[in-house]
Formats: sequence, structure tokens, C-alpha cells
Amino acid sequence: MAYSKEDMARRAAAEIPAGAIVNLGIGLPTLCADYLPEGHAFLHSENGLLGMGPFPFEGEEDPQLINAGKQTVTVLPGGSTFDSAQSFAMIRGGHVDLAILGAMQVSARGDLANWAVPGGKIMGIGGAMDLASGCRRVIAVMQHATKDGEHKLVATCTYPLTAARVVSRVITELGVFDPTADGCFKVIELAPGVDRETVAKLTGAPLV
Amino acid sequence: MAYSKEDMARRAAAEIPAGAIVNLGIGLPTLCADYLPEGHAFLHSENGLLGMGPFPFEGEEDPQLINAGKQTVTVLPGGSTFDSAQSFAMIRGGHVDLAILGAMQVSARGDLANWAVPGGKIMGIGGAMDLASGCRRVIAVMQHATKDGEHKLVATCTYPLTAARVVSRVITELGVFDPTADGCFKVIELAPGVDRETVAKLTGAPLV
Amino acid sequence: MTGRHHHKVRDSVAAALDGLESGMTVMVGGFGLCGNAEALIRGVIDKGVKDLTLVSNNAGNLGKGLATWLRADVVKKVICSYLGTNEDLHSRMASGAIAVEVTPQGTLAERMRAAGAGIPAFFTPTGVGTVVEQGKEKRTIDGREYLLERALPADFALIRARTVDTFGNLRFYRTARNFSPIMATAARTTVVEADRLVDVGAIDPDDVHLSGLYVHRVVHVPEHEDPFEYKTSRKRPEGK
Amino acid sequence: MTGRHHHKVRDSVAAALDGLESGMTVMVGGFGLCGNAEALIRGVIDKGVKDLTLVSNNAGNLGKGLATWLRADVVKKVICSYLGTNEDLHSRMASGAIAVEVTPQGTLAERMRAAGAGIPAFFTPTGVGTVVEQGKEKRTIDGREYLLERALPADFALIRARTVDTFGNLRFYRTARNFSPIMATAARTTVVEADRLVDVGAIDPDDVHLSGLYVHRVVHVPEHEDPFEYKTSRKRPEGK
Repeated sequence: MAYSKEDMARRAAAEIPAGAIVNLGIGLPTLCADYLPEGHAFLHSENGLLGMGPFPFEGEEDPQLINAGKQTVTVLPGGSTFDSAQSFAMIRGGHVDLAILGAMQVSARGDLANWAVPGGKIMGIGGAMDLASGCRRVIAVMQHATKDGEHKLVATCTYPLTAARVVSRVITELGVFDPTADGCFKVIELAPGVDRETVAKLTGAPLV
Repeated sequence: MAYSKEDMARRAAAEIPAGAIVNLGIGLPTLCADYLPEGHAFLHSENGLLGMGPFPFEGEEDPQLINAGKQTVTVLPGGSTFDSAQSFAMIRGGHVDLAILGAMQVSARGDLANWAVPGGKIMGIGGAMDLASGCRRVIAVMQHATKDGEHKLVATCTYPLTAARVVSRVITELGVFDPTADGCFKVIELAPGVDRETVAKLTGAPLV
Repeated sequence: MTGRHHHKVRDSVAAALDGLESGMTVMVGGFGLCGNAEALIRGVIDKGVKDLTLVSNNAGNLGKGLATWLRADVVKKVICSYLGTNEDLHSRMASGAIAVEVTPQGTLAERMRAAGAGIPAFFTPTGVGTVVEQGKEKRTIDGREYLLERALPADFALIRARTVDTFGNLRFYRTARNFSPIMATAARTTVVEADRLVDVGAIDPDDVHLSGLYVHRVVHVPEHEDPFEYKTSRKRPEGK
Repeated sequence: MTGRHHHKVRDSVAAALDGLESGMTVMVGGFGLCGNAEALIRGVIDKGVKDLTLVSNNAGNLGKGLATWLRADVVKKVICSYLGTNEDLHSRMASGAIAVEVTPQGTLAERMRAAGAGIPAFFTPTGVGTVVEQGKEKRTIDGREYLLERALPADFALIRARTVDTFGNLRFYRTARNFSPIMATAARTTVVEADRLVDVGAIDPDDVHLSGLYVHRVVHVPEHEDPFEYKTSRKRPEGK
């Protein structure tokens, strides 16, 4: 039956321990916030905000209070604001416990490619490389393969790298998989109704 | 007749342009503040204060508001406080226009020795090296020679250096002298009643 | 010997931008359209300068903010971290009209901070094993690989702050702070567009976000457009 | 994967110092006796640990503050910038009982900031041509000489703040701030002695000096001695 996007976000949110500082990437990872109990974790936004809250109520949007995706957000009690150097010092200094990021490719050794498509329009790097190399733990949330069936969980990334050997867990619509030092994806769990053979076909590296 | 300590402080204060950010070293340089018109310049104290004011009135001393010499001070309107990294970023980044520092030896090429006596007790470096190498201009205020007549304005410093080629002007009880690239002290002015021969005898490098 | 901290308040944007010339490197605060110095951005176009190297995280978006510089042909090079949906930049990058240097956002920020703090170069792990390491010194320190990144200074920084006193002490508002304080430290001349201008003494010394030591000119601009880039919201639950 | 930001408030100094062990590197905030975490300093002595490497600008003075650690034989090495009139340190340095590493104050601060920001090493002009350059890489960049300095991390940071919320967001008071915020960033475990403890929400996000992200434990200590190191004053003029 595979995981829906909401299932994936819920599954990723379950990786967040109580009292963690977490950075959620743009897109699907942002949805994780909806599955966190109040006060469970503290969301960091690299444009200079810790303690990010949900979207504001209609009519209360403030153009000067945004997240890294430039969406209007809120700040919770206990939140703090700071400049970009301080914000990335937090990330690069290892003070952010967990980053949950989107990905285009993840290799079986944990290499992450999530900032550029070969030959495609360059959207820029943003905070991707800092988050991937600076956060204590990196989880990728992504589609398991392209619509054409091309592998995205691969033996070696063919897309430009964001950082090498940083992803410790991958969550896709087919299940949960951990890159390993010996170049295999370890199957942690399969989505309901998904069998190992299906996953093996759609994965560009051995499963264990 | 030579300059008194007060004369030296007044003469050093005359080097401070309007609107300058200035750091005054511990000891005689601190007295310069008494000769600055109100609002003329802005005093930086490297323990984390800009806009330092005079000593507090008796009974209003605050042990948590001190200067780099750990004396109780005040903060003027428009002042700001900050941490030590920010404070030294100001100094090392060239944002402090002028440092007026005490000195044990200054060489004719502008080398400064003001933190340690050979064989003496090590008092530490404190902010001396940062100020000497980071401030845009460095002026030394010092006695021209030791009580025993040993030179302190020298051809080459024999004391441990604080920084090389940083002092642009030396103010002593005998007058005002500028180190030069060719290793002479240029006489800018002599204190009242002081003649050039007297200065030449008490100076360890040629005068020009 | 300089004394640049006298009489900082300017009575016009044009006066505040005096000395900003074609060919200079100019940092402009803001994260996308958030926290833009709107009047200073317009003022640079009005001035008619050309060939600026613009340092900005995004160089505008949706035709607004710094995208107006791209359209007005003010810029020859952009140093940024993210282009995203900034079509004005994409098209000029594709045509070669503007050179674009893309840098990780944290490295961009730290390079500014380094320039302001007198650090000519520093090591960072960000970018190791990626295209970012091209042409850079790589070194292993305590078993981890790092790149040597260089300080990034500028001729001018154009920033905006919420509350500004006449000495140039700054307070920022929420995420409008972003790159502005570190740009102020990295530039030879820092110009601040003040939402609110107050007397010295109105801001407690402990409440200053960035010391006026880093600020050289202030212009009071009480009105701003503050466009939304992506206005997201949720419905208020019944009875709340 | 850690979640260290849950339930930070401890009900005793002893609980706040849990895990601080002999042989560790401990940073302690304060400039001389200004801004000392007095209860935490006493608590370390009560704990009976030995052989600490103490990182502090001055390591106490006048027998007070961290000088009590020197007297209690808690320390084997001090990394500081200034000894001055700290006779407890002078005598132990002379006898060889304590090793002392003297560093320029700005380099000390920047090394902490680097450790907190993930920068393993950086170049600085401070110390070029002096004893400080011994054993360090020297490099000319853009025509000026620089030394390569290394980050300085710690196991624990013991600091004090004026106003602290239960998440550990900090506000400092006047020059009691000094090294405390950067020590907090450089340590694996940061313990804060709070003059005032408030609920989350009591400090506006824009008024936080240091984010609770850097703080792991908080203990409320409302009373402090706050000794004067050099009490200087002037006479009040008549009629003022």
C-alpha cells in the first residue's frame, strides 16, 4: 500500500526525540511539524529563528517573520531570533541535533545529493550543504524512485553531492532504510503491503 | 620643564579626532578621558563595552559594570554592551580607530613592547597584542627613559614584542616623536624647556 | 586616523549613498524580500551606478527587492546562496549578462563575519566532497577534512533595522535580522535604513543588537512595503 | 541522536554539575571577579574533583572567584590571558604546581567562538612577530602575515546570566556578559547559574542574548556576593 506523504512525515517525525533541536527542510520534511506533540522538540529555521511555530492564523501573517522557505510562520514562547552567522554557527557547530531533509539521491554509504540536477537549472545551495555536514544526524525523506523507475537510492550518486556520508536513515514511500559503511541499504521496515522484492528492484544498491 | 603626567594625557587626548572610537590602555592612557570634550569620542573597553563613561559617583559603583582594568565605570547614553568575541572582533577587524597604550619599549620602526619584562613576573598578555595589531592607529604614552637613564625609545626592542611596526606616535615627558620606516624617531615637538640634545642622549635611536 | 562616528544621520537617501560608485562591491541585507532596505535599494537605481558586485543571499525575487537592480542593469556579478524562483537572475545568468557565484549559505555568512572580525581565512567542513571545494585548499584536521574559505569584505553595506539611535545602535525585528548585522561588520561604509529613529539613551546598552561602531550613516524611512514572498496561514479554529 | 533540551532546570548546584569529572576541561565565565558563577564555582570545590584544565580570562583574583579553585588544588592547568595581581596563580605557576598557558585575550575569545561554530582553525594577525607565534603555522595572505590558531572546546562551561527562562534563553547584564556566551557555545555541557529564573515567553525572542540552544542545565541562584575588584568612583559635584 506504500506510505502516503502524510505517513512519511509521521514516520520521520517519530525519529525526533523529546527535547531535540531539529531543522526541517523545505517541502515534505516541513510536514513533520504537524505530527510533533506540543513542546516535544524545537524547530530551527536557518534564516535566524529557533522555536518556530505553525503557520499564523489568517490575517495575522507578518512578512518579517518567515521560515527558510520564505513562508510566513510564528514564533513560540521560548523562541529566539538571531543573525545568519549565529544561525549557521548553530548548524555548523553541531548544536542542531537532527536535520530532516528532502533528497534527489542518497547513496548506500550515506552520500546526499539534494541541491542540483545535472544539466538542470541551478536553484542554488542555500543551507543544504551546511545542514547536511553540520547537523548531528541527517535523515532523508524522499520518493524511492523517479516516476520512470530510475533509482534514487543508489550505489553511487550521479547528481552533484551535497555532502558525503552524512545520511543515517532514508524514509521513502516504500519503507525505512539505513545506509551502511559497506555500501548496502539496511531494511529497517517496509511500508504495509510492500515486499522486499519490489524494494530491491527499485533500489540501486544491495539490501540487507 | 618636561610634561607632567597630566600634560602627557592632555597631549595624547589631542590626537583623538572628533567621532573616533578609542581604546585607552590601563594606567596613564586612562587619564586621557579627562581631557575629551563631552561627546567628542567614544571609548571602547575590551571587556565588552562601547560608550564608557567616567567613574561612577560615590555610592553608585556597580561591580558588574567595569572597564578592562576591572575598575568600576559608567556607561553613557548611546553605549552598548557585548561579549568578548564581539569586542575583539571590533578590535581585530579594524573598527577601533585609535588605541592609546602604555609602553615599556618602542623601537624607531614602531615595534611595541608593553606586556612583559625579560626575567620578570609574567603578568599576561590580556588585550595588548590584539589592540596593538588590530587598531587602525596606535599611540604609545610612556616615560622617555628608565629612572636609571636606560633607553626605552630604542633602535631594536630587547623586551618581548607585543606587535611589530604598529606605533605611529610616541608621547613622553620630553615631547612627541614618530617612529619612521628608516629607523629614526622624528621629533614632532619638544616639551617646554626640553632641548634636542637632552632628548638625543635619552633616546636609543637617531632623531630626525 | 579617522573619526567616522560623528553626525551619522542623513536627511536623504541620496546623501546616505554618497560615495557609492560603479564597480563597487555592495552587500544588501534581507532574506529574499524579508528585511529589505527598500528605500536604499531604490536609491541605488536612482543614482545610476553600474557594474556592481552584489552580495545578497537571494538577489531578490518576484521582480521585487534586488530583482529591480537586475532589471535596471546595475549589477555585473552576484554572490549569493540561492536563486530559487528568481527568474530575473536565472535569465541573466543563462544569457551571461550577470556572473553568478553560488556559495553555501553558512559559508556566505561566515565569510562576512570573518571579514568584519579581521580573520582573512578559516576552515570549514561545509562543501567537502562537493563542487564547492574546487580551487580551495583542503586539509585534514583531527581526522576530518575541511576547506579553507576566505573572508568576504565589501565597499558598502545597505541594511535596514527596526529601531536605530542617532549613534547607529541597531535593533532588528524577528527574522528581518538575517544577514544585516554581519554585512554591517564586513563593509567599509555601512548605511542603515531606520524604521524608527530614536535619541541616544532610548535603547538600553544591553538591548543593542549591533553596536553603532559598525554603522556610519543612518537615514530614517518610516514607511515600507514589506511584500509577502509566500503568504502561508491556517484557519483559526472555532472559538479561538 | 540526542534530545538534550528537555527539562533543563535543576534544583541544586550538585545536580547541575552532574558528570563534571576530574581531568576535564572546564570554561568558567567572568572577567576577573565580574560576572562569576559564584555558586557553581563553590560547587566544583564541594564536589572534590581534581586535575581540571581551567579556561578563564583571569582565573580569579584577590583570593576570590576561581582563585578558590587554585587554593583548593582543583586545577592542574590554566589557559588564560592575564594573571595580573592573582598571587594564587603566580605562586603556583612559579612552583610548577599549575601549568599556565597565556594567550592573547582576543585569540582566547575567538578560539572559543570557533569551537562553538564548527571552525577547527582560523588565521589571525594577533601575535605575529611575538612569542605567541612559536609552534604555529604562519602564512602571508594578501601581503600581511597571520598565525593559524586552533579552536578551543571544553567539556563543561559554567556561566552566569541575569535573566534565564526555563528553556535556557539568556540575558546578561552590562559587562558581566564578557566570555560567558561564547563559552556556552564551546562546551559539550553548558550550565547556567541564573540570577532570575522566568517562564518561557517572559523574554521576547528579539531580546535573547544567547539562545537556549547552547544551554543544557539551569540552576536558580538569586543571591550573589559580586565583590568589587577595584572600586573606583568620583565625588558628586555640589548640587547634582
